[in-house]
Amino acid sequence: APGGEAPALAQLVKDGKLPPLAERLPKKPMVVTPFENVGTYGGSLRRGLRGSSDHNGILRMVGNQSLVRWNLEFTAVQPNLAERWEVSDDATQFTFHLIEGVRWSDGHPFTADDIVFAIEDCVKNTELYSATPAQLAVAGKPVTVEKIDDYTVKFTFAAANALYLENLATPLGQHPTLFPKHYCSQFLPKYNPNIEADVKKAGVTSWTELFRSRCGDIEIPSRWGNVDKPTLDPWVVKEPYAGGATRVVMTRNPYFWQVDTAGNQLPYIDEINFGISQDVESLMLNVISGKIDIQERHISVLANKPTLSKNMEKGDYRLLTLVPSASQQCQIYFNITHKDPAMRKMFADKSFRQALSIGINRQELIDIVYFGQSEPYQAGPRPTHPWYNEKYARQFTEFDADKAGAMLDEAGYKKGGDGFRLRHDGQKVFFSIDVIPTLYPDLVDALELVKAHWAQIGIDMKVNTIERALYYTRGDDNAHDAAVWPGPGGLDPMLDPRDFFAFHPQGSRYAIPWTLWYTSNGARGEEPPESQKKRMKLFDEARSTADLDKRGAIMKQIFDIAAEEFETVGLCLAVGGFGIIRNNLRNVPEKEPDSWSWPNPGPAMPQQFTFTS
Amino acid sequence: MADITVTNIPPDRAAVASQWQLIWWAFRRHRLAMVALVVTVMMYIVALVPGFFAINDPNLQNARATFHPPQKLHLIDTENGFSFGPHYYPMKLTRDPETLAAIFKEDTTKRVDVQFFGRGYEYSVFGLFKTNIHLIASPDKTTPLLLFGADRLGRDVFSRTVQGSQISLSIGLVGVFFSLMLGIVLGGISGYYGGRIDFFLQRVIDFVLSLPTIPIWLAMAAALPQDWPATLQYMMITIILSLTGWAQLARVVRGRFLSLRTEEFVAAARLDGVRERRIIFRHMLPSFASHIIASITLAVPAMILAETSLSFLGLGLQPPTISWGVLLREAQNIRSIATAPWLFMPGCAVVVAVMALNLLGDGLRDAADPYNK
Amino acid sequence: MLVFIAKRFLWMIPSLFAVSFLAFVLIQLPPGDYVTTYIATLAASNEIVDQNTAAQLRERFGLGDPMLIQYFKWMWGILSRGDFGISFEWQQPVSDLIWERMALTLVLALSTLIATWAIALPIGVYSAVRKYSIGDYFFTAFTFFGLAVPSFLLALVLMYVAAVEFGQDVGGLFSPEYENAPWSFAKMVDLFSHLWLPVIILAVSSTASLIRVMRANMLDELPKPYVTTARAKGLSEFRLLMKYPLMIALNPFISTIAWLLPNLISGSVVVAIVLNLPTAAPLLLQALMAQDMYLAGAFVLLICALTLIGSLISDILLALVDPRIRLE
Amino acid sequence: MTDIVSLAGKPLLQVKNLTVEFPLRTGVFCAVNDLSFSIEPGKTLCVVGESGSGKSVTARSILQIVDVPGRIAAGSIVLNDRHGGSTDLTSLNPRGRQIRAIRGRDIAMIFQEPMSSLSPIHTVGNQIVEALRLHTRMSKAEARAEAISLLKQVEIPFPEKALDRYAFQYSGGMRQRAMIAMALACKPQLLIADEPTTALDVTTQAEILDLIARLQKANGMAVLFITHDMGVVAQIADDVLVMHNGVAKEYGPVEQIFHAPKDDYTRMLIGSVLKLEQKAEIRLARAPLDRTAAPILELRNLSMNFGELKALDDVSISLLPGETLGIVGESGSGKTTMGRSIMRLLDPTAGEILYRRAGGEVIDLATAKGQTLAAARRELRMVFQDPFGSLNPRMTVSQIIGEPLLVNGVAKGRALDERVCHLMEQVGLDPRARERYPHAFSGGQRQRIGIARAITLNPRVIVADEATSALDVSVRSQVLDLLMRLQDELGLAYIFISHDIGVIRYMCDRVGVMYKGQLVEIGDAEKVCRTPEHAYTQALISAIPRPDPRDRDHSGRFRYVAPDSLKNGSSQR
Ligand SMILES: Nc1ncnc2c1ncn2[C@@H]1O[C@H](COP(=O)(O)OP(=O)(O)OP(=O)(O)O)[C@@H](O)[C@H]1O
Ligand SMILES: Nc1ncnc2c1ncn2[C@@H]1O[C@H](COP(=O)(O)OP(=O)(O)OP(=O)(O)O)[C@@H](O)[C@H]1O
Ligand SMILES: [Mg+2]
Ligand SMILES: [Mg+2]
Repeated sequence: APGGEAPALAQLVKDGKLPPLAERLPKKPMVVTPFENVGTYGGSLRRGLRGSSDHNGILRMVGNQSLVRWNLEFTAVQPNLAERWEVSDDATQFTFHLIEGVRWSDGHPFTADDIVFAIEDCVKNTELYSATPAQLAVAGKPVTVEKIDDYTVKFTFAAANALYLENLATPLGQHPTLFPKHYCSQFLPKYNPNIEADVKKAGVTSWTELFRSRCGDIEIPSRWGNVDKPTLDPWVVKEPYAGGATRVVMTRNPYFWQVDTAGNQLPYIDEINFGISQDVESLMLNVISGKIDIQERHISVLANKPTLSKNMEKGDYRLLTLVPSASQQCQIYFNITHKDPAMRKMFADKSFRQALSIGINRQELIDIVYFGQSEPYQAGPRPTHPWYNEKYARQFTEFDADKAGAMLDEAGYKKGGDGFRLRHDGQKVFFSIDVIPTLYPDLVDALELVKAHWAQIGIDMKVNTIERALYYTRGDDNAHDAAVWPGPGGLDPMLDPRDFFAFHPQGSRYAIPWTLWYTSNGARGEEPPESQKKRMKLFDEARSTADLDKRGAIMKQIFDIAAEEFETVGLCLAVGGFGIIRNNLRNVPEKEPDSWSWPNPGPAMPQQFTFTS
Repeated sequence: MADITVTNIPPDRAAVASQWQLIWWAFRRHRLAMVALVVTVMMYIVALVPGFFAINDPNLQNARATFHPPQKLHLIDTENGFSFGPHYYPMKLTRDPETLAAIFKEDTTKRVDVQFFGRGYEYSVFGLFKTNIHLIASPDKTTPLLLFGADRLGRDVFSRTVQGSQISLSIGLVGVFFSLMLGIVLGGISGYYGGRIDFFLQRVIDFVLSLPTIPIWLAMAAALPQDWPATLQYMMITIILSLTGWAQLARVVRGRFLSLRTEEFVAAARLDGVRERRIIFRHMLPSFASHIIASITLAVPAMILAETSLSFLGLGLQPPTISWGVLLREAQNIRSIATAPWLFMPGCAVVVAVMALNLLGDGLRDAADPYNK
Repeated sequence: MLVFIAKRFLWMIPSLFAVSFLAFVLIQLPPGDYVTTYIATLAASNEIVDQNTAAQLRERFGLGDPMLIQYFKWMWGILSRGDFGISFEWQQPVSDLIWERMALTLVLALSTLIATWAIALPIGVYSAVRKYSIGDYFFTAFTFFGLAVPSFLLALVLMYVAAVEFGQDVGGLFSPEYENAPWSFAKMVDLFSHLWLPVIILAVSSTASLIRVMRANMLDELPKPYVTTARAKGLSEFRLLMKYPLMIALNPFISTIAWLLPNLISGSVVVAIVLNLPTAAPLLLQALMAQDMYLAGAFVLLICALTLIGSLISDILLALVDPRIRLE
Repeated sequence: MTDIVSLAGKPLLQVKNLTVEFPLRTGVFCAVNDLSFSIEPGKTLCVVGESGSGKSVTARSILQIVDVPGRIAAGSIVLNDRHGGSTDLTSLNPRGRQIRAIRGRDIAMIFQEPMSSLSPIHTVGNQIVEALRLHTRMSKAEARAEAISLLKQVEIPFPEKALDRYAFQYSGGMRQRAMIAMALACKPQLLIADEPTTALDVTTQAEILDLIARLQKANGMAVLFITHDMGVVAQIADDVLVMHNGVAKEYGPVEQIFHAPKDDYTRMLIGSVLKLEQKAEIRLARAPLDRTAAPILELRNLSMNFGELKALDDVSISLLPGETLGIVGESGSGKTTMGRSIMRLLDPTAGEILYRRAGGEVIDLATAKGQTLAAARRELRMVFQDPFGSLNPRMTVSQIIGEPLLVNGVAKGRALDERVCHLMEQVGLDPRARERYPHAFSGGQRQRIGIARAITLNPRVIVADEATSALDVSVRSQVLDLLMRLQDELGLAYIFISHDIGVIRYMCDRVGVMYKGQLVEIGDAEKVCRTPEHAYTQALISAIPRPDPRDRDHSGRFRYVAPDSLKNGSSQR
């Protein structure tokens, strides 16, 4: 039976301003099973953004309409705009069958042409994207996309790309469905001979600028800055995210292509209202006083929990539990490739790192900084993950100051007159650890404790609190002694293996030059040792292995090697965050993964969230 | 000359009184200012040897004392019989499993007596020698005395406040001093000579004034060598800030000097053969002393607080350095307001310091005012 | 006088150039550039940007040019076309972003200024005339409080109380219904009904210091013979104070006009962030943090211009109030 | 202490047992002690007495404007106003409405130091208009017209223009007259005039006294007149109060005081007047001046313009070593301007100021700079016309007097202190008061501080601008004698600007007469005083009041009107 539509839309249909529902929906619209019950239409959902570069706060809520999506458990990829697909055995060809009759938010049909346009004309345009985004290139070559028919497209990669479907489900996989051809083609010289005139009229300097400001990109603010750009999202921009904005308002997409089990067009909620707070505290205030309907972003630090719990009744909300996808709360990266040979020698000394690791009283740290909500941990997938590696995760986490001292003595770091140890060259052992206090205040607290622990075993360390840009610059210049960062890869070890080997040029801070070597295929950086090279090869292999078990086997090898090498020192398992949901907001799972790859709460499908009166 | 009818100070002594003595005598009569002076001196003594006045190691984190509320110091014990002497009761911690909120309850069965000049953690005095004697010490190391409560890491807020006074009461002064010197000299020159010198200096001042501060802070924070200790870095920032701060004072001084320089007594000083520097400082400046004293006493708290704002922006001092600004910054959140208001105790220290300095300034002003009786 | 003003206006041109150039340099002084911060943001969400891409981005934004060339290109754009350049972060022309914010900032700054002076001057005079009276002690206590409490803490506490105890919405400058509405009378009214809280918070500390300074200066002027003369005429104490010592005691205040506006803009940054005000300061800070050069540069340029104009106004007022300066 | 019985009818003001105290750090100082007197409508009470004897404090007490920390410790001041009511002024709140209504309207006051008593930032006109509008119902325009007429009455040239100028653009005498105009604005019942004519030349003074007399007649205004000029006392007083050390030494009708003084102090005072009638004894003992010596200071065609106004117009004069050159002239004629030009406090528009240094080297002060100027200034000193303004209010007297010694490295520490004490004693000040600030002195005391400062450095030339105008006759002769002794010791040369022909005669070798920026006559003091050549000088001499109450005949007095200013009235000022 034909389902319902929002009263406001029904009115528009009645006034003849909008085609009837049946014409707006695909023949076989995607049916979404509501989390609890079939909802009712109406309401405006309030959520907070922080400052002017929180575009991902919007993305997580509305912008997840890719070809595929994650399931709620973050374990499998499910159909989305593609109702089904085929993958070639060598994992180089992916053929997607689109839902027929899906329309862009302006009513224009969405077809294979749009996807071909998005990839071939936009993403692969070197003026627009000087390098093809990592997801869409394998072995240095970009993907090729062909239209088979109006509703079928084929992606061909130069080499195996076994992870492509998972990648496609992450936010960074949204390129194929990002650019409506009928709208965005007007900003490409290829389709618009008069582009120069338009550029001038818009007051910008080049067509690429014009394109970016009109059609945006996955992760830039201007994606939400243009009310005219058609999208496939449940809500479309009504009040844009512009430089001076104090809020962003999104209103329902009348052509949204999903229905609930009763055939009612989604979304249930009329409007999403993102208030922009410059400061977290005012966001906290809004939460406490019940002016926010769902929020976990920015407020989820553990330290806020007592306050938020205390005010549950006042703010009329319940708590939402976030399952961390990260592995490590605080990973210490000693710079094994330090510019100063003496420092390098010290950090590269495995027993030095091991001694320092057992010199940390992790339990105390967890009790103080993390309210006892964690456990000592080194690295690797979380204990719940099938690839969990006990040795990698737990070795050298047992606090034993005496043993640490003995190990250091043995390794030749003798105590000097002032109780601090000396390096082999006679200099005092001293290094600083970079940390960004504004981003991760808890890490500063943790390091303070570590500093005290290490002082007891004769190691002098400085907690170097610096500003974000400087943190990165020091990393890029390989100028840091050591740094800390939460270690990813707890639930999604394939997506960011920065701790497992020198993979991430900004993230694998223990050996930035090796990562450069890896990402540039040996052209730049510094050649890593064998064990690293081996892991790099293994990872490339895993990436192109479609079979999940085989892939797991390869990855486990990597973890074994990494455990043996013991390059990073972890403190404790990443701590789960939490959020709040107003009591009258239903159909929201009360437990969800917390990850960029599973950009919560998007995969929980906000389009089926609904207000009870 | 008429006779002095009543004399309460021997004329001899009165006759040789220097102006400083006069000011001191006048100052001494100002009771509030005397109190302020005593408070200020005491604060600086504390700032000199904070270790002695602290009770617990200000950096010591304590898992059992996170958000520990302030402890009451009792004098009379009625729980365990009846006895005198300063003591406190340790608090028992339980945690709400759901909200993770800590619940503390005084355990009156145990009693800890406070020691004076007892032994505690080791600290160094002026970097010369180390000792562990404290004004107040608690013999019970497991349940420390937390007069102002504890922060999120269980650190003793009282000891931290005491420790923070060191930086807050010293570094700001350096900046104030610099801007004062520069401001008076350049403003004085500008206003005293007027004309072309004034025009030129004013353009320089305009230039400095119109340099926006935020980019300067950011640039500065980044440009300073990272391996400097935080305090040295911060001192540089305050000095550099004062390099722009002087311009404000300079403009004010100059405006006043422009009017003052036409006064006859300035002409008279010139005829006395007084050199320009002395005219500016000795003859003209005192006419402006009230304003300057007011500015200084205002600038010092401003500096203490500027540090909070700076650390808010991720500049300025950062923990683990302890200063009042840092402590306040750490308390700047809804959490503290709602659940741990004692974290604002450093704010009270600021209030006391500001009060003392300002009352001191008032007293000085009055004492230096010839029209004051 | 007119010649003087004209001369000063001419001098503003080189000053503006000098200041804007220095500001331009300052903005770029922190390590890295916009691309670095952009990469940093992407890295925080795990996207990899390799060095090739970074270089190409720099080229696109013109960051590869030497600083001097960047500066002159930018200046030329402003002078020839009134074009302040493009904000890297927003991919929007800078002039679209700054004007409304600047206007709101000015409204806020001027309201604060008026509030400050309107409160501080009378109280300062009162405190001086009734030195060590109960009233003086009361105001003194108030000023100490105002001086010692950081304004953003005050903001936070007030917001907390308003939000939690009274359920009042206090952040921002507009009610939701007016937020993106075009300017109208109703919107103005709404603006002013939101303005009081930030104005109070911003005014507290400056009011406090102004009171102290005013009091000190008045105390100096009060015993002067010309005051006695006026008193002997039978002038009422109030009119006498207003006309004679106050005018002279105002001298230092007039000098401060020069930097009032820029000070309010920079000084309000933290409060504006906490209170979520759509003023220039947070955007400026964000632009600076992100090294969004032209956006930051445009703000800085405007602030400089305001300062220079302020200093001119203050010089003119100084001369108007005091004939000894004027008739030199 | 003479007890006074009311002289006739009901007095306008009755002061009884007034005591005013200043609590000082060193004790309580009693400036006025148990003073009683009364004034009747239409009458003039002159108060004379030693400098620092409490005259000004008494005057201020009447209006309740004694400087802090002074306080009226005892006594009453009863004002019986026109309408028959009487108020004890001491019982009124000094800030209250009642006393305010009396100030300015019933009792107006001319302050002793007009130079500092006018607001520096308001036009003179503004301040007069204010006084008018405060107590009368005049419109702005009316008040302005009235102010112009007042200025005209006090002989200020071009009153329309003068109204819109500032006090610092006025000469000393002009400021004083502006004060007078302001006080007279509301036609008070009682005028308190605290040495109102010290800065006025005798011709102007005579006009002002006439003006006051006219008002007295017309409105029955009573006058409390404080002065040192016994000539003036003799001319205008009905009663005289002689004060010394805060107490009344003698109180009685003018005839009695002059011709049958009872008190020693009064006798001494009158004696001093007579002393000043002649040439100084010291000078009589001197060898005649060497007129052939090279002049130590020579002005050549000196001009000084303030905008259009020619304050000095082509003045040439020379000063011999050891000579005392008197300068007299109408108020506003450029005397101070000349003195200040010599000290290079003003940059002359044209002309030369040649100064011959001890070594014989000649410097043109008009163009000298830097080191040369500084060195010359050590040898040239000045006593300012405005004693209050020229003393730094934030330095103690000992610092002020010691400053030149200190900065020129002459003395330090104890030695400096001793020098300062000695200097103060020389000018008749109590050294014990040296830690006080200038505002705590009387007008005459301040003037002596200025003199002490001028003689510290053993200079070669002193320009004394009305240096003794605020001193009572006895102190004045004492100070003049001191100056002459110094002259003998050091070979000093003086340029002595004064209105007091007595002083000129007593002290000066030659005298120059200035009129509207020009030097109209110069010659031997004796000769100029006795047989003046220029018509203006003759007028000047004719206007000198005689210190004898029986000799109140003004018929001999006449005014000089410049012929050219009749023709083209717009020329100057
Ligand atoms: N504020 C003050 N503090 C202390 N002493 C003061 C103060 N004002 C005046 N005196 C003293 O009071 C005495 C009387 O002063 P007053 O001004 O009345 O003298 P005077 O008779 O007017 O003298 P002159 O003729 O010199 O003006 C002086 O000795 C002076 O030093
Ligand atoms: N700074 C000034 N600006 C403008 N005019 C001035 C200034 N100083 C003095 N004058 C004018 O110059 C003229 C001469 O003034 P000066 O002070 O030399 O007179 P004086 O002879 O000393 O008079 P008095 O005897 O009244 O002191 C006066 O008309 C006065 O108004
Ligand atoms: Mg007197
Ligand atoms: Mg004169």
